[in-house]
Formats: sequence, C-alpha cells, structure tokens
Amino acid sequence: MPTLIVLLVLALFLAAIFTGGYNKQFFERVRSSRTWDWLTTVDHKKIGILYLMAGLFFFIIGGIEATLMRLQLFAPGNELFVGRTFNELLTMHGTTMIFLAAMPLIFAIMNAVVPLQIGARDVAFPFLNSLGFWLFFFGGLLLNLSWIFGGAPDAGWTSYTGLALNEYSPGPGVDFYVLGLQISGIGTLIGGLNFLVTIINMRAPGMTFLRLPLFTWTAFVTSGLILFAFPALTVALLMLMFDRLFGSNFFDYTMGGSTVIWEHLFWIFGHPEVYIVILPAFGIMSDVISTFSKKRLFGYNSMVFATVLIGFLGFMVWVHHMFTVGLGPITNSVFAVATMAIAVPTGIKVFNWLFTMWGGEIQFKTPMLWAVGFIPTFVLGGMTGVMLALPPADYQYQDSYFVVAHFHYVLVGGTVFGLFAGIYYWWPKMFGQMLSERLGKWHFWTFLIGFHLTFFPQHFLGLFGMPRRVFTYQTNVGLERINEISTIGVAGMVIGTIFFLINIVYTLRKGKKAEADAWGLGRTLEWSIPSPPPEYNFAQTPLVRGFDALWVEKEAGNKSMTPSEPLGSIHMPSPSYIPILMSIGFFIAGFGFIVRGIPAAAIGLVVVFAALFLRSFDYDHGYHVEPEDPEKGGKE
Amino acid sequence: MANQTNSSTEMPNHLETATFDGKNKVLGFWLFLGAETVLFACLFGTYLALRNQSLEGPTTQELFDLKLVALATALLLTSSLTSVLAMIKMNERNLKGMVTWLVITLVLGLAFLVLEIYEFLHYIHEGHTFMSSAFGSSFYALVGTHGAHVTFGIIWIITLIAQAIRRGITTETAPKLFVSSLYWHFIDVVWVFIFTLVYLLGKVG
Amino acid sequence: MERLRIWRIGLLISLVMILLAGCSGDPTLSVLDPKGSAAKIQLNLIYWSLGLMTVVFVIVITIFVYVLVRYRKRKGQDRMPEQVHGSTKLEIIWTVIPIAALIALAIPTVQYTFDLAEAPPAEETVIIDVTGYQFWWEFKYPQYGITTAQEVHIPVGKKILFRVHGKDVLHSFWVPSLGGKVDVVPGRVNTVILDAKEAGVYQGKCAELCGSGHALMDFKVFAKNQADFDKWKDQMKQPAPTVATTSSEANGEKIFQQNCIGCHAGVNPNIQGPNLNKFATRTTIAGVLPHNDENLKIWLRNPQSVKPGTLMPKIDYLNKDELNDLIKYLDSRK
Amino acid sequence: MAKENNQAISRKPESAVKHILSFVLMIAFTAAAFYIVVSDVVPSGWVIPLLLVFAAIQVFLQLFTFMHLDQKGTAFYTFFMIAGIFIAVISAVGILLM
Ligand code: HEA
Ligand code: HEA
Ligand code: HEC
Ligand code: CUA
Ligand SMILES: [Cu+2]
Repeated sequence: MPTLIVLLVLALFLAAIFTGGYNKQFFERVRSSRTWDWLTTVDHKKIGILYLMAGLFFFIIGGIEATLMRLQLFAPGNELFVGRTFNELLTMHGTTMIFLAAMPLIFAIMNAVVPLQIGARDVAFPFLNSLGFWLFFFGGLLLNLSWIFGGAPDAGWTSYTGLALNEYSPGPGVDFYVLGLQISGIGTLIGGLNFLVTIINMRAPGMTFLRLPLFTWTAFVTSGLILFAFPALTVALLMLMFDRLFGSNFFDYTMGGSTVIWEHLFWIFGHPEVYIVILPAFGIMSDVISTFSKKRLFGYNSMVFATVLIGFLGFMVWVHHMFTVGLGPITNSVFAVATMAIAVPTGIKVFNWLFTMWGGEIQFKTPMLWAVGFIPTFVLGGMTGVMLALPPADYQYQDSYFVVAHFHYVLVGGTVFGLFAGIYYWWPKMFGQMLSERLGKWHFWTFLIGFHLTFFPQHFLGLFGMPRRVFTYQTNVGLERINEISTIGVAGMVIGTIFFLINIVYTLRKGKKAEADAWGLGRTLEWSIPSPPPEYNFAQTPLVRGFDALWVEKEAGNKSMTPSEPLGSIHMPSPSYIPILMSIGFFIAGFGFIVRGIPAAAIGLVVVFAALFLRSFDYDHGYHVEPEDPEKGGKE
Repeated sequence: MANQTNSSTEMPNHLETATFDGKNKVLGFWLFLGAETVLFACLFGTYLALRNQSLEGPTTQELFDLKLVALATALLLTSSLTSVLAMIKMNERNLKGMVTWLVITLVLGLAFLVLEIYEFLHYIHEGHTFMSSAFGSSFYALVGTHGAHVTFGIIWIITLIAQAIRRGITTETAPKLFVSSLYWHFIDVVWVFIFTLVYLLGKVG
Repeated sequence: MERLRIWRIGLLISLVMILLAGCSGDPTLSVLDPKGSAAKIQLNLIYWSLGLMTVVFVIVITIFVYVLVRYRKRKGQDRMPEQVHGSTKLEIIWTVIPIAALIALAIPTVQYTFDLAEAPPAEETVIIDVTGYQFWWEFKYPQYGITTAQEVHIPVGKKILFRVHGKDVLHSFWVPSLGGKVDVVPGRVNTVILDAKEAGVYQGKCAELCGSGHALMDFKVFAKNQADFDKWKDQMKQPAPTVATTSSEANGEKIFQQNCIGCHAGVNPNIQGPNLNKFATRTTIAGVLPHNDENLKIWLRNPQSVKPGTLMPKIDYLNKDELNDLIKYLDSRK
Repeated sequence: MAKENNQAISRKPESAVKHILSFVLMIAFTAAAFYIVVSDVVPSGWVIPLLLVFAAIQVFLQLFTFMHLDQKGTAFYTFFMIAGIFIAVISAVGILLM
C-alpha cells in the first residue's frame, strides 16, 4: 500500500513532466523561479532565513501543543486530552521544541552571523550546509506527519524503552520519533561539522581565535558538542529501530537486554544537548550586552575559557538524570559533584555580563530587553539546576513538576529569550529592515510576565507532590489554584508571540530600512557591511586588527574596515538541487520503514544513493561575480 | 575562492591540502572521524554490557574461532598498509602505482568481507542470531556496523578509482582519495578494538 | 518607565511567592511536610541548598538592579564608557566564592547520599517486595506471607526496606511525605529505605511515564502503630472465608471463578491483576476510586473510563443481578 | 581565505620505509595479543590489561603513521581526535560499568 502511494506519486510526477511540462522552456522557467532559487540555495544567509522560518513554524506548533496541555491541566478531572492523547501532546511538545524549534533557530542565527563575524564569504561546505537544512526539515516533517498517520509518539521526548518498545507502544508513533529524529539528527551533525571547519579554516586575516566574537566562540563549542553528542543519539535510535522493526533485543529485559542502556545512551547525548541549546544563547547575550552597554565585553578570556569548560564538563554529568535508577551512592556522588562544578564557569559568565554593563551606557533596545530579562530568569533556572544536582534532594524532585519548572527556566528563560534577543538584534542584518521597537517591547513584556506566571508556580507543584507527565491530578491537595495560575500565564506567552508575528508582518511591509551599522553601536565585523549583505558578503576580505574588529577601527577614526586584498572577481559556489533530492530520498525511505513497506524504503534509499552518486561525479566549479566597488557607493 | 590553487605555480608536494577545498575536506573528515569514534564507543559499551546475555544460545567462549579472526585481522591490517602506500604514490603523481595499490587494498578488503560473511553464516547456523538474545543483537550491531563501513569504503574507493582514472591526480581528486584512505585506516583502528574487545576478550571471559 | 515595570514584576513574583509559601501543600503528599526520616533528611538538604541559592541570587540581583538603574542611558546623554578589559581580582573572587559555596553543598550531599543507601540491621526491618505493573502496585511481605495491592501497611517507627521489582515498563515508586523515589526497572531490584514517624495515610505516586494510565497509578501507605499493624497483619494472614454465607455470594463466587480468576489469582502468568483475596479491606478501587459499591460497578462496567489504558477488560456482559452478586462476593473478601 | 591558509603546508614527501616498519610493529603486537590469549604465558589477571595496552599502541601507530598525525599542521586533527577518544572512553566505560 505505502509503496503504491510512493510509486503513484512518482508516476504522476514523471507523467506531468513528460506530457505537459517537458520542454526546455518549462525547465528554464522553473530554474529562474524564486522558489527554485530558495530550494537549491547554498548561500548561508538564505539558509539562515530558511532555518529561521522553519524554526518559528515549529515553535508555534510546539507552543500550541503546550497550550493544549496546559488547558487540560487547568482543572483536575478535565477530559480534553486524557491518556494516550495527552502523552502524545507532551512527547511531541518536548521533541518539537528541542529538536525542531530551538536547534534550527540556533542554526538560523549561526548561519546568518558566524561567517560574517569571522569575515568569510561563506561557510566551508555550502553544499553540506544546504543538505543539513533539508535533512532537518524533512526529518521534522516526517515526525509531525505522525499526527495524521496512525498517532504521534507517546513515550516522552526521552522515549524510555520498556514503554517505547512495540509491546507497550504499538502502532507507528515511536517509529516516527525514531526515524524523524534520525534523519534530522544527521542534518544537525552535518551542520555542526560544517561550522567547526568554517570557524577553523575560514577566518579573515588577523582574526585569531582569541579575537573571535563571543557568539562565534559559542557557535564553535556548540558545534563541537553536536559533533560528539549526536553519535550517541544515532546509536540509540538505531538500536531502538532494530528492536521495533527487526526484532532485536537491546532493550527487552526478558531477552537479556537492558533499559538502562537506553537511558545512558540517551543522556550521554541528552545532557550535552541542553548545553548545545544554551551556549549560543550565552554568546548572543555577550554580544548584545556589550553592544548596548557601549562597552567591551568584560573578561573576554575568562568568557572563552568558561565556554570551553562548560562544553567539556557537559559530557561528564549525564547520570544526574538517572539518580533514581539505582546506580549506587558512589556513582551518584561522583556525578553530583561533577554537575555542581558547572555552576562555576556559568557563574563566571553571569558576573562578566553584569560587569560588562557596569560603567556602561545601557540602551534598552528590544534585544537588550531580552538580554536583561534573560539574566535573572536564567540564574533562577541555574539555581534550581544546582538544587537538582544533589541526589538526596533529587530523589524528591525527580520526575516532578519541579524539574519541569527548572528546565523551562533554562530553556525558555535561557534559550528562547536568548534567541529572541538574537533575532531582534540581527534581524536588520538578515533582512535589511528594523523590527518595530514598540511591538518588540510589547512582545517582551507580555511574554516575560506570562512566562513567570506559568513556570514559577510549577516549582511548588513539584514540591507539593505532583509528578510530571500526568494528564490530571487530585482535588483538595493544594494543586488546583497553582495549576490554574500556571495555565493562565500561557496566555501571556501566546499574546507575546502574536505580537512578534505581527511585528514580522508589519516590518516586511513597511519596516524602516536598516543601515550597515544598524544599531549605530556595532562592534563586530558583520556591522561593517551593508544590511542585508551582498551575496559575497565582503567585497574585499577585511583585515582584522583586534578583538571587536569594527570597534577597533572606529576608535582609530576609520569609517570602515581595512581590506586585506585588492578588489577582484569573487568565486561563488553554484546552487544545487542534490541536497533537497537526497533529503526527499531519506524522507521516503524513513516513511517506508515506518509503514513497514520495504519496497518504498528501497525506493527512498535508491534516491539517496543516486543523489550521492550524482554528487560524487559533480565537478561544478561555481561561478564568479564582480563585486561592487565599495568606494563607488556600493556600500550601504 | 573555494577552488583557488596555491598562489605559487609549482605543485605542492601534498596535493590533498593544496587548495582551500582540500584543506576543508581533510579537516572536516577528521572531525567526522572524531564523531565516528564516539559512535563506535557507544556500540562497544553496549556490546560489553550485554555480551554475557546469551540466554540459551552459545556463549562467546563456545562461539568464536580465533583462527578465522586472525586471518581477517591480517587481511585488514595489510590493506591499511597498501592504502598508505597508494597515498605515497599519489603524492608522487604516479597514477598507475596508486591505482595498483588501491586495487590491492580493495581485494584485501573484499576478502575480509567474505570471511566476515562466512563467519556470520556459521554463527547463525550455531543459533547465534541478531534476534536470539541481547548478546546476539549487540554483537551483530557492533561487528555489522563495522562490516557496513568496510562495504561502504569499498564502494567509495571504486568510484574514486574511476574518477582518478578519468581525471588524473588533481587537486580535486587528491583530497577525496586522501580522505578515503583516512577512512580506511579508521576502519582498521576500529577492527583492532573489535578483535581485542570482542574476540580475544570473549575467549578470556 | 522600564524601571517601574521591573519593580512591578518583582512585586508580582514576590506576591505569588508569599501566596504559595503560605501553605505547604497537603500533609499526606507534600515534600515540604515530611513524615519520615528520609524525607526529613532530604528536606534539610533542600532547605540548605535553597538558602545558599537565595544568598547567591540576592547578590546577583542586587548587582543587576544597581547596574540597570545606575548605568542606563539618560535622555540627551552621550558618554563614551571606558572600555575595560576585565579585572583579575574580581574574576578570582567570583570563581572562588562559588567554589566555596559548592563545597559547602557537596559535603552534606555526599554524606546524605551514602546515609540514605545504608541498609538498617536486618532483624529490625520490615521487608516489602513492591512490584510495579501497568498501572497498579503489588505489595508482598515475605516475612509474613502477605500479598496485597494498591495499599501498603507499615508499622510506625520501624525501618521498612522496600525492594522494588519491575515486570513490564519503567515506573517509579514515590511517597513524597516519607521520602524520595526509586525507579522500577525491569530486570533489576532496587531498594529504598523509608519509615513513618507518625501514624497516618500517605499518598504514593508513580513518577515515571509508564503509559496512558500513568497519571492514575496511585497507591496509599497506611502507617499504623505496632498494635494496629499487628492486628492488620493477623487479619491478612487469615485465609479469606472459603464458604459463601449467602446464595448471592455463592453465585458471585461462581461468576468470579469463571471470569476473573485467570487474572486475579495468578493463574495467567502474562496478564496479572491484583490479588483480590482481601479486597473488602481496601479503601480504594484500583488505587483511585473511593471504595463503595457504586464505584465498584463503574469500575467493573468500564475500567478504561476510570483509568485509561488499564489492562482490566470491561465486564459489561453481566446482567444487573449477576453484577450485584459479584459485588457481594467481592465485599465478602476480608 | 585567511592568510595563514594561503600557503599549502609543505611537507617532505613520505617514505614507504616508515610505514612498513610501523606495519611490522602492528603485526607483531597483534600476534602477541592473540598469543597471550591462546597460551598461558601471561598470568590470567594480566591478560586483559595487556590486551588493552597492545590495542592502544596499535591505535597510536595507525594515527601517527598511517594517518599522518606525526606531520606538521595537524594540531586541530589531533585535538579533535583526542577529544573524541576521551569522550568515547567516558561513554563506553559509563555504559559498561553502570
Ligand atoms: C538549556 C537547557 C539547560 C541548562 C542550561 C541546564 C542547566 C543545568 N541543569 Fe538542567 N535540565 C534541562 C535543561 C537544562 N539544564 C532539561 C531539559 C532537563 C530535563 C530533561 C528531562 O528529564 O526531560 C534538565 C534536568 C536536570 C536535572 C535532572 C533532574 C531530574 O530529572 O531529576 C539536573 C540534575 O542535576 C539538572 C541540573 C542542571 C544544572 C546543575 C545546570 C547548570 O548548568 C546550571 C548552572 C547555572 C547556574 C548555577 C546559575 C548561574 C551561576 C551563578 C550565579 C554562580 C553562583 C552559583 C552557585 C554558587 C550555585 N538539570
Ligand atoms: C525549548 C524547549 C521548550 C520550550 C520553548 C517550551 C515551552 C513551553 N512549554 Fe515545555 N517542555 C519542553 C521543552 C520546551 N517547552 C520539554 C523538553 C518538555 C518535556 C517533555 C516530556 O516530558 O517528554 C516540556 C514539557 C512541558 C510541560 C510538562 C508536561 C508534563 O510533564 O505533563 C508543560 C506543562 O506545562 C510545558 C509547557 C510549556 C509552555 C506553556 C511553553 C511556552 O513557553 C510555549 C510558548 C509558545 C507559544 C504559546 C506559542 C504559541 C503561539 C501561538 C499560539 C500563536 C498563534 C498562532 C498563529 C497566529 C498561527 N512543557
Ligand atoms: C485480563 C485480565 C483481567 C480480568 C479478566 C479481570 N481483571 Fe480485574 N484487574 C485486572 C488488572 C490488570 C487490574 C489492575 C488495574 C489497574 O489498577 O490498572 C484489575 C483490577 C481490578 C480491581 C481493582 C483491584 C484493586 O486492588 O483495587 C477489581 C475489583 C477487579 N479488577 C475485579 C475484577 C472482576 C470482578 C473481574 C471479573 C468479572 C475481573 N476483575 C477480571 C485484570 C483483569
Ligand atoms: Cu507507572 Cu507511571
Ligand atoms: Cu542534564
């Protein structure tokens, strides 16, 4: 059946081309269309915008799922979404938010900003960049198709086995989780690798490692974490797929398997993952705070050191998610101490931010508002994190709403606030228009208030004995009022998000045009080129003469960067349809496996290999463009 | 910018890193190998944790045949050497020499694969299958993933030989050939751990 | 403007805080109202860490508010701040002080972690084997040969060693008033040592997502004085009355033998249901409904409507009389 | 793009001798590993540690001869490989022991 569908679609597709559409003109028209341009682009700036749009889309989906859950929990005994449906909502909410909203939004900003900050014309592997995006996108699509095809996964975003095995989660739900995440995970891994090589190899002359802007540093460390953490997820998902599809016994204890192995593998990936999503937010904070305080970042070297240390320690603490598994007091103690240690580098960061503002001249533009809202919120989340790190106390908190409160303080109050700061900050650079300050402020205040109203009370829910992942709770044990408040708070976040969407639409219609140095306070290289930048970014690769490269020039009285090379024609990579083709192949293959349609899966894999083959013999050398001379009004 | 060759006109003596693309490729590939290391570590960890869960099936002691493994090891180790010799020929711009060594590498790799398939068939016959127990699952997952890497490596090297013959040793083919050779050595490194931690340890107990 | 709003939020948060801090939850369910020594130790650590965190937070917030107020850009101002690079002295301070704070946290943490894992002397402990099933709990007392479900009885003041077993998926055994949780891991036996300082009925929860009915996988702990506990123990050890006293009970027994025994007496090893031998002594049905005939009817007619995903099938094929007889029979199981 | 990248790292062409030597060593260590397992020349407690040492030496040989990490300009490769191995060991030991 599924194979039939796939074949049918394919046949229709070919028929359409061969009967009606097949003539040279048609192809020409397709090729010169805007859509084709976006589908095949390998330009990091456009890929950044694609990531941004997809990430926001999934953020709204995840937010709607959260809203529905909160509605169910508004009162005890509600019957909106009970049992399995609720579990599907909570699984898809967590999975969507982490993998399909937070991660791509981070990649959006990394793509838009990192090459500009290091003075590069593109990333190291433009082709892989595009491939990474399309794999993520089709993986996410596959995951969300589960709602239509037989039910969403319902075993939690952690998908603990036992429950996630066929016997206890029949139906294709968890298969969608496994294959959707596998595909988008490969995309993420490719993206991380690409940024590592970009930052190592593509820096402009003079841009030494200790002159990198902090956002680039965090992008670097985050990419390193992706590189080493995602393989664990890959292996875990592979094993779960084998267990579910091919009858192996990794996790079935009656056949000698062990559910604890899943927990290990998941958290070996999962803990670094939470730092993957917070570190870029730290980087954004550092850039935004120093810009709007009109001051150099306080303690740059220790900031870099702290970033690297957090990344490194992130791999040695995963067992703090498993304190109640019964691994014994020695293991628990060791991992508890390792976990607490992370508070030290994080604290260094927090204090450095505070002292960056100290003595500065703080302007509360929207990005800075988010940054200012971030600090106390994130610190609160970090504090509860340290409280969770104490095993005896964690025996009480674990899997209660206290944990839910903790991770929303760091994920929303940290990552999401950071991302909003970054989006407002770099929007002018990405789109060439300023977002409305007034709507931005409305967005900030409604979201902030709604956020605290929703999640602060949840600490108490946990302490009063409410486990997480429940669709209802008892009456008369002091939980009703708090849940009510918590649900009401969501309204603030919904309204805030709507303000944001209005802001985007409004700006795209009649936004103010942005200058090259959009905020007038730019310190780093991206503010030295027009907004939005030309396709080759830098007409001439700049010569970097210190940390905060643009600021250095400003202080020396220069209006722009000193070029490091003569003006000349610039080589650009050609767009390619292979990434999207390959991703569609993976998508079909994944779908085939899920519906147990081996032929469909085979067709998908054939497409993948065909694309690989095409790529292998692809000797496209790209093309050259002549940059506009910045002296002759090319600039700005 | 991506394809600029070295500013000096004379050919550099390490072709694989003579261009930006080449440099990026080699670095990117090393990073990829770093990720693969973690991937295999997870498979090893799982295998070692589950290797005594053979239920009614044969145990490691009963199952493994060291003679076969020794032969496979010798084949793969030798292929690692021939692969590096091919790279030396490549940097001497000796297409014929390079292709010869690569073909030898391929033959050794294929022989290894044949041995492995034979071994698997034998085990399945003994009642040790992917589905018979957690030991079986983790064993085939680990050794099978390695085998899949070998298979992929063989196909990859074949396409690269074809390209090298068509286009010669250039700054474009050289990085590809070079990273495929890195890949091949890496497979060998993984095998060193497989024969140590799976087969030899399985005999020791 | 901004400053005003920040204060308003601060006010709001502290208001909520006061509101919530005023109560400490339900005495049978709250972590903040401990009734056992493990919970007490854990609460001490919670308070200690909370205290330390509050201090750190106050420091951060003080600097934060000061900076925001003092250094915000005023109208018409255009000052060029000094571009300081950093300060080694300050940086050392905020590295060392957190380390000190963490050491102060780590010492009791490690201490308590080992304390809580220490098994009490065997003679003085009551051993209870707990098994978590989708979505109910079984309790066995190997020392007394008692098996029960959903409700576990313990003597006040004695250390109880819960040995936690799993048969299907992960669950987690949690009695907030008495102490922290431990996971139910199939293929593994975990232990947790709890005690109750005062008599009472404490609520237990499953704290690990285990399927559709996870939210309703509740149980109760009855902490009793030694005398009461012994009485209960003796009653449980009595075999349930074997001879039916009335005809409807006899009829009920027949129905039970025909329809229910497969799951409810351990005959079928795959589909397990709770032991109903002493069902009439329980205060709840399936751990969630108050025990009365009305609710029992609801449960039997459609268990899924009470607990989504439960493995107990609908008993909707019995007529009214048969159902009443069955209920009579169940009521006689004490 | 960056200046320091503009010069190809010029290294001496490698000779085959080094690699063949390294290969001989690998074969020797492999043979030794197999030998100590099938014979009992080594006390049983020592076998496993010794096996691990032999494997580690072989990895070193592969990385630093066959994979050319002994050459100049490979600092990043080495750094990431060591980081990978470090995380790999933690993860594998973590899964295994707990
Ligand atoms: C962005 C994501 C993010 C971040 C940054 C963190 C940061 C931290 N997390 Fe969190 N965590 C999650 C996301 C995150 N976490 C998620 C998603 C889960 C749940 C997963 C699930 O089960 O579904 C989780 C769960 C979780 C647990 C498991 C709880 C349980 O299930 O029982 C623990 C336990 O130790 C923990 C600890 C910590 C610690 C110690 C930090 C530290 O890094 C925090 C450090 C920061 C500070 C401490 C504040 C600033 C510091 C100072 C101002 C200096 C002075 C401070 C001191 C002296 C203390 N987290
Ligand atoms: C980055 C990650 C992230 C983010 C941003 C969020 C955001 C939110 N989360 Fe999320 N959450 C998780 C990650 C995240 N969460 C994870 C990992 C879990 C664990 C899952 C598990 O247990 O497996 C979890 C679990 C979780 C729970 C616990 C469920 C349970 O245990 O039973 C709850 C309950 O309140 C919740 C609520 C919310 C809310 C209200 C938001 C809000 O902040 C959302 C705000 C956003 C919106 C409200 C957008 C809506 C916008 C609109 C509706 C606009 C209208 C649309 C148009 C005009 C088109 N989350
Ligand atoms: C397929 C197996 C099965 C059959 C048949 C079955 N039950 Fe059950 N029963 C269960 C399971 C499983 C539970 C536990 C449900 C839960 O709490 O999730 C249960 C729970 C109960 C409870 C609540 C127990 C408690 O400890 O609170 C009662 C009462 C009960 N069953 C009565 C009956 C009667 C009467 C019949 C026959 C007419 C019957 N059951 C048939 C499986 C079964
Ligand atoms: Cu059992 Cu949740
Ligand atoms: Cu963590």
